[in-house]
Amino acid sequence: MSNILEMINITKRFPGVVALDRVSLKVKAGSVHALMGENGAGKSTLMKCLFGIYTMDEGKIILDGKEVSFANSKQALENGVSMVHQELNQVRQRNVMDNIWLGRYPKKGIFIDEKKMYDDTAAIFKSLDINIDPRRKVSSLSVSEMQMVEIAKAVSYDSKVIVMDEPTSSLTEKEVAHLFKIIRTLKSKNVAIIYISHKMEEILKISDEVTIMRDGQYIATKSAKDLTTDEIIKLMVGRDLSQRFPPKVNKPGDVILKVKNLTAEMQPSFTNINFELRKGEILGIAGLVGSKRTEVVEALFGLRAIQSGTIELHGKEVINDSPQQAIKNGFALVTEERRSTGIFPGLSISFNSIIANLPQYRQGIFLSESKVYDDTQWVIDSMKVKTPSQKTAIGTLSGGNQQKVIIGRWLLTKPDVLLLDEPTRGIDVGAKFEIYQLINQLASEGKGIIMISSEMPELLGVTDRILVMSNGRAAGIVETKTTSQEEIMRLAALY
Amino acid sequence: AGCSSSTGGSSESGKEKEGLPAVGATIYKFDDNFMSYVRRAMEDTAKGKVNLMLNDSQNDQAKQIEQIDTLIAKGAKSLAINLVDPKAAQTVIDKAKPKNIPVIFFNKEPDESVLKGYDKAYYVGTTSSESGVIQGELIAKAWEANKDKWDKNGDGKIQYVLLKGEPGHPDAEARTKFAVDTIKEKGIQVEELALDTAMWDATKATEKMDAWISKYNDTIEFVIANNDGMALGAIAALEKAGYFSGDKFMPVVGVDAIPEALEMIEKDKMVGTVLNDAKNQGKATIELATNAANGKDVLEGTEWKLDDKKAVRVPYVEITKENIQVGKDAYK
Amino acid sequence: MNNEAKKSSNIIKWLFDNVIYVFLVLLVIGIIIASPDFLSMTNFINILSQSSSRIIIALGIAGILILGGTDLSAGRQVGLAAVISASLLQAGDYAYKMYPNLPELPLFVPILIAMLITGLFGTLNGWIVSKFHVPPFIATLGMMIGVYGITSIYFDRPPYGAQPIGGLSEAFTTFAQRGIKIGQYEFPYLIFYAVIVSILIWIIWNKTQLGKNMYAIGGNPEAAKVSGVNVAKNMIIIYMIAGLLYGFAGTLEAGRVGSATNNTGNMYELDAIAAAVVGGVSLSGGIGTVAGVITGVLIFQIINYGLAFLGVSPYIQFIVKGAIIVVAVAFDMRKHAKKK
Amino acid sequence: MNNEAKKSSNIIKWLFDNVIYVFLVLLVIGIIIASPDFLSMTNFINILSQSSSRIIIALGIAGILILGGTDLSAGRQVGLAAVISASLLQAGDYAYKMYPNLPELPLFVPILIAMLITGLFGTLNGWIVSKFHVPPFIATLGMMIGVYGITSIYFDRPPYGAQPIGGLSEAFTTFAQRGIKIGQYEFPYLIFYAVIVSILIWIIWNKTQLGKNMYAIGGNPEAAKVSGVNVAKNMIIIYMIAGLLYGFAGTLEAGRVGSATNNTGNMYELDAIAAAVVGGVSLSGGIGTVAGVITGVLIFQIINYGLAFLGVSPYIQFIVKGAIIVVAVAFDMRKHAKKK
Ligand SMILES: Nc1ncnc2c1ncn2[C@@H]1O[C@H](COP(=O)(O)OP(=O)(O)OP(=O)(O)O)[C@@H](O)[C@H]1O
Ligand SMILES: Nc1ncnc2c1ncn2[C@@H]1O[C@H](COP(=O)(O)OP(=O)(O)OP(=O)(O)O)[C@@H](O)[C@H]1O
Ligand SMILES: OC[C@H]1O[C@@H](O)[C@H](O)[C@@H](O)[C@H]1O
Ligand SMILES: [Mg+2]
Ligand SMILES: [Mg+2]
Repeated sequence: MSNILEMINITKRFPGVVALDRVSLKVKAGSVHALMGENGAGKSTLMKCLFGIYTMDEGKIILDGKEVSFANSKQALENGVSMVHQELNQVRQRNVMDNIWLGRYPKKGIFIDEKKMYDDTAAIFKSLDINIDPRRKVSSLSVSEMQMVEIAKAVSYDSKVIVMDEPTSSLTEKEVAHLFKIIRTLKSKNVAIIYISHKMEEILKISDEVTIMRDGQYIATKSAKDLTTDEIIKLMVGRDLSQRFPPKVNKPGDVILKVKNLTAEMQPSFTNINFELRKGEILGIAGLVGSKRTEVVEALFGLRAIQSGTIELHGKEVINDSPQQAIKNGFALVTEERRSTGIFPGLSISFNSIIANLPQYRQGIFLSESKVYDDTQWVIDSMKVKTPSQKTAIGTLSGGNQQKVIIGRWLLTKPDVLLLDEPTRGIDVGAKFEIYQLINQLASEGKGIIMISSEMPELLGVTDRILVMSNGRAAGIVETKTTSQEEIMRLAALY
Repeated sequence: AGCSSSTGGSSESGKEKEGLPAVGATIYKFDDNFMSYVRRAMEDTAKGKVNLMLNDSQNDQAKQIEQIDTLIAKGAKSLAINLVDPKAAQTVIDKAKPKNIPVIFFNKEPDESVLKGYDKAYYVGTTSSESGVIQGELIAKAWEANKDKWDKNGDGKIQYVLLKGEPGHPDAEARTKFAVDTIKEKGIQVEELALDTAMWDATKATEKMDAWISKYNDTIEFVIANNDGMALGAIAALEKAGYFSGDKFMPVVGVDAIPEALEMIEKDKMVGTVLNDAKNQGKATIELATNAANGKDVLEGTEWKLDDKKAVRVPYVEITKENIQVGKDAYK
Repeated sequence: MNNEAKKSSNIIKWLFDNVIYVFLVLLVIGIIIASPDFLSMTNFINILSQSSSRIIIALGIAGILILGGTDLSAGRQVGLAAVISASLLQAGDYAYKMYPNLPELPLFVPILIAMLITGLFGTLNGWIVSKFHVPPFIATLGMMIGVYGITSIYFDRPPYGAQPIGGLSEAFTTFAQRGIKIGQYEFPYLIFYAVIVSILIWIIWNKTQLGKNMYAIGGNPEAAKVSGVNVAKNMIIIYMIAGLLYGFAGTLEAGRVGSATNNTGNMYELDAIAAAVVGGVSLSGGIGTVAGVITGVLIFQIINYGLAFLGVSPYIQFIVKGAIIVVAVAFDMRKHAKKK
Repeated sequence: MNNEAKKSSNIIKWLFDNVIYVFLVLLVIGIIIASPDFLSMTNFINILSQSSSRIIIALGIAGILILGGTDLSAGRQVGLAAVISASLLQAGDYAYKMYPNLPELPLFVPILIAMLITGLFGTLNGWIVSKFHVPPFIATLGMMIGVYGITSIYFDRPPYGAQPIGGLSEAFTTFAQRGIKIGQYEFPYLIFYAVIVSILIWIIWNKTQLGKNMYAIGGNPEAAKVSGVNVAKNMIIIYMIAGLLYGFAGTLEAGRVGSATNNTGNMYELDAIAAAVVGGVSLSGGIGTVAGVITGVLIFQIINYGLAFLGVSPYIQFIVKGAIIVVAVAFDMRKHAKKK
């Protein structure tokens, strides 16, 4: 098999950082090539250089035997390279098919051929087994549906090389399996896939070769057959990481939070949710996409109106009618959509770290600079955030590092009840381990933790109990130690 | 961008100007119809006599005060000031007096007491109210002569609509008040059907007039406009409604005597207007400022006279079809 | 939900989604109650014809807003076009012609010249915004100031100085002031021009690649870029179209009023942007419809006309107008609030 | 990279990040080359004192811009405050007093009253924007029109009707027109007021919770809400502070000019917004510094003053000013472009 794509000695500098330092990547036609590395290793940057989003400072790209250098994405697309972007890049105000054909609308004379757009979209969706109405507005899709649309779009270009930068970050297992089916079909058509993911389980399952990067540098390229997860991790992190999950040391105690008959106001949503959370307990929430897990934690945090039901904290009823109130009552929430509800992209790491905790820094009417500095440094150190300085704008960090800052932000508020909605989405294995450790540590300190996750191993590895949701209802609560993936899947499909 | 533009005489070389005394001038608003003529007259008069530094105050008194600071910093020997807001005269004097710089206010009249407070302050211009008075007289005369045709409901009263300039603008306020007062003084009864501001603007005037024609139809007997621009706008609306063709007619008056209005008067679409004598206002202003800049008595070698308010008065003139040539001559 | 309830909830949803049209109707009803003779064909025609050039300007600016931009230079461009076209369309026998020796040109020549010039300035706006990444507010503010300077220099010239350019040729005033007689009423040509422009713009926005790209760029410029849209090119074209529309509207303004000055069009952009926003165009880009823009303009014009018609005192008019605008949009915003 | 190269690349980076300050310096050098006598203490003091009330207004509006809002009503609020304070501060012996029987009030009373009133209108702006989700452009446009109506009604009253309000008391004009003599030069008090306001605002923006919340709301309102920021409350306070600043600036304007009309302050918002943006405030919110805003105002004022000082003809001034603004920002934008 010949190399369809060779990227040779690519260097890319940003003010204050060398994001890529002579990185090379060789991808064979009809293969799946995994690109691995910690958060901030430079994976997305490398792909953006390929795709004409960034101009590389040095290096050479050879596509199908010809040297290329795309000035913009249009050229990349026209030359057979397409990409699923790490951050969802859609025009939310427009409908699905407008998004799919953006930049290459089918025309009849000078007019757009809407019928062809519709038919072609429907055909693509059919061949990929996606069930979404092409005329739906993108803003009305769930995150996972958006991601499937992005994948379908990238596939529809009939490219020689398709880059998938964390395509499964918002997908559940079922959809991941579906994506793998799509990838295998593409492979059989001799399409090369560059696959970036932090989900270890996926890598060995789908890829043929693996290239590993660390700190903007090329480390190795190996055949997937010859690798184990542990080896990949070692290459990525530069040291051994014998376990994926830290040993559980927390001991659940008294009930801290009691949720009774909680029902959302705007239906359809969740109805009649009951559960208890203990001090020092990590409660997972499992369920399929659309099972309203997110809405439950949003309601607990005062972001969603409830129609009925009560929340008791330490045996006393609390009313969280706004996030502000919820924070006062000792709740914290790491939201699912980092970009829209998490980061302040133009503002500094420091600002992003301390914003939920401002009252703590007040000295009279002023804010204590030194406390702000110390706390920011705590976030950077304990979360191992990779950044040139406290003043760096968070928007320029890699996705995973942004997520770490957000988690740090909430830890600073020293909550009694910490709500985590897909907290490790897009985070590398090493950092995940650190986050699990922190979660464990918080639990040992007697906090109650609720964690929504679509990654089954994570739920099984970290939690004490798991609440399984199905279609807006609680299908059951299981003990993590004694349950199995099958039981959870069964409950998730109950209603 | 050099300094060449600081006087009207573009042919003049910079060198020649160096030797001339500097006169700092502000125009309250460069694109004001009337003031643009005054400005031209000033430029013409200044040629070869003084280095005239002209500023556009853009209808903002604060900006004008700043321009005066600049002019003083540049070493103006006298100031010719067309105030935006006549009550700001004291501030201007407070800036000029310590440096002993004479000030000739023109076109917008400061309070008498303010002028009295500084021996080197004078005024050249008209009295705002005068244009209103003359407009009122014009209306009264025309009405008396055409009552039988124009008094459509035969009640002897003038049913009028009035298009006002920018509220608070001294000219707008004075013209609105004195035009109507003068008609009444002449013993003619009036009834105001509608009064609205069209901000000196022809387009806005057209639209207000559209609504009024629709609402009052033929009960409107007179259209009074604070300036010719709005009068023209009203005429456009009237023409659209079928006036000025056949025997449908509407008397319209304005102020300013701009060429377009003279044309309308000749075509019998306007009854008359009031000429502001731009040429002489500009000329007198510069002649006084030049004398002042040279440290001479302001009237030396001129034909002008000061009244008891330290003012040189340049009268307004009524323009109708009969004396239309007077208006036209103003543009020669 | 049973059928009945569903039906009524659908109606409520429809009302919410179309609050602004409902508001328009309520506004008219309100004025009619205050003064029943408002309900006349003449008023109806007046309002439509007064709205015509505003609709054209608002559609130009709305395209830019949908792009995520803005255009403060719109009014001054209207003024430039008005002055240019008027100066080239003075009647042969008019005494105070700017170009005394210019023969009477065929109507379309000066209109085209004016449109060409503003089209050029529009293009320049788009070029500065897209190539130099100058925020549209600043780029078009600079243009607004600069174009005013240019218009003034053109306008304030010998022989007659800063005088309204009047004495327009018969052909020109007919073009902008006359209309088609249907029964006893004359429907001004202006209305038809606005209708034609609206249809053209509707087609561009909804049926062409340019239109789809415009929405995409406004909705998410990054997404448009990585999807291979030539963002700069499309932006420049939309700004250029806006310039052309201002040019056309400027000639209509001159013709409609019968004269033009360097002050013609001053601040029109503010009304146009406001009308577009009242009509549902989002200032953050990506959202807007032709019907909404037209509705917005009509609401503004009905307020203006209605208050003058009712004879509300000028100062009170300002207060009422300010309040109505805010209330209209506050109502409209409820449809979004509802969704939470 | 060796040390030398690194150093020079650091300097280049610094220049890029501070392009706008560099631009300010270049501008001044350019004017001095054109006319060396520009370099005088008098001109320096003039420019600073002319910038003073503008800085105060621009800081008010900049807070709102950082919030992600805008305020078109600023100028009219300045006018309202000017008219109110002037009417309450006429000299006892002045013949045309609005309140003939009003004794001469201590200076701070009318200033406070004016600030209170505009503070109220500011609060109203904030309330409409945050509670009814009316886009700030529309809410403040309504306010701009409405406040003008209110100012006009207050202004145009018996006994003297719509007359400019002059004859201000000595205390008032001293407050706004005089200064501190240092050597042969008089440094106007105005400059000190602007400095004090700048320091206060700097503290609010950088050292208080309110300031952080302001940046948060502008940076990402959704995230701010989730982070426990009371978005509505903080927005209202920022709008209120802006109102207070307009009020103060309005009284300064009246005192500085020595009179006030209902037209005072007209369109000041446009200059203020533009100055803020030139100084690096982002119209999409979340970004801006006090130093940047002050620099922006100074750039505008130096352009205005410099062009007049050079004797550039007024119409040409417009063109040059428009061009300079665009160029300044285009340069500034290169720092972002660099990052691609
Ligand atoms: N536009 C930018 N400006 C400045 N620095 C940037 C920019 N984009 C990326 N970087 C920096 O480049 C480095 C590599 O980032 P990149 O996004 O490529 O990492 P990644 O490997 O994709 O990480 P993740 O797995 O978290 O997505 C990081 O240090 C990041 O801060
Ligand atoms: N119709 C819709 N319109 C707008 N947003 C939606 C819609 N449906 C879902 N969302 C948003 O998508 C997110 C996930 O939706 P939902 O709560 O239904 O699923 P979930 O089980 O929480 O999924 P997950 O936990 O995987 O995010 C939520 O933030 C929700 O607000
Ligand atoms: O301020 C503008 C107005 O000034 C008046 O003096 C003039 O008569 C009007 O025509 C109008 O131009
Ligand atoms: Mg990445
Ligand atoms: Mg009568």
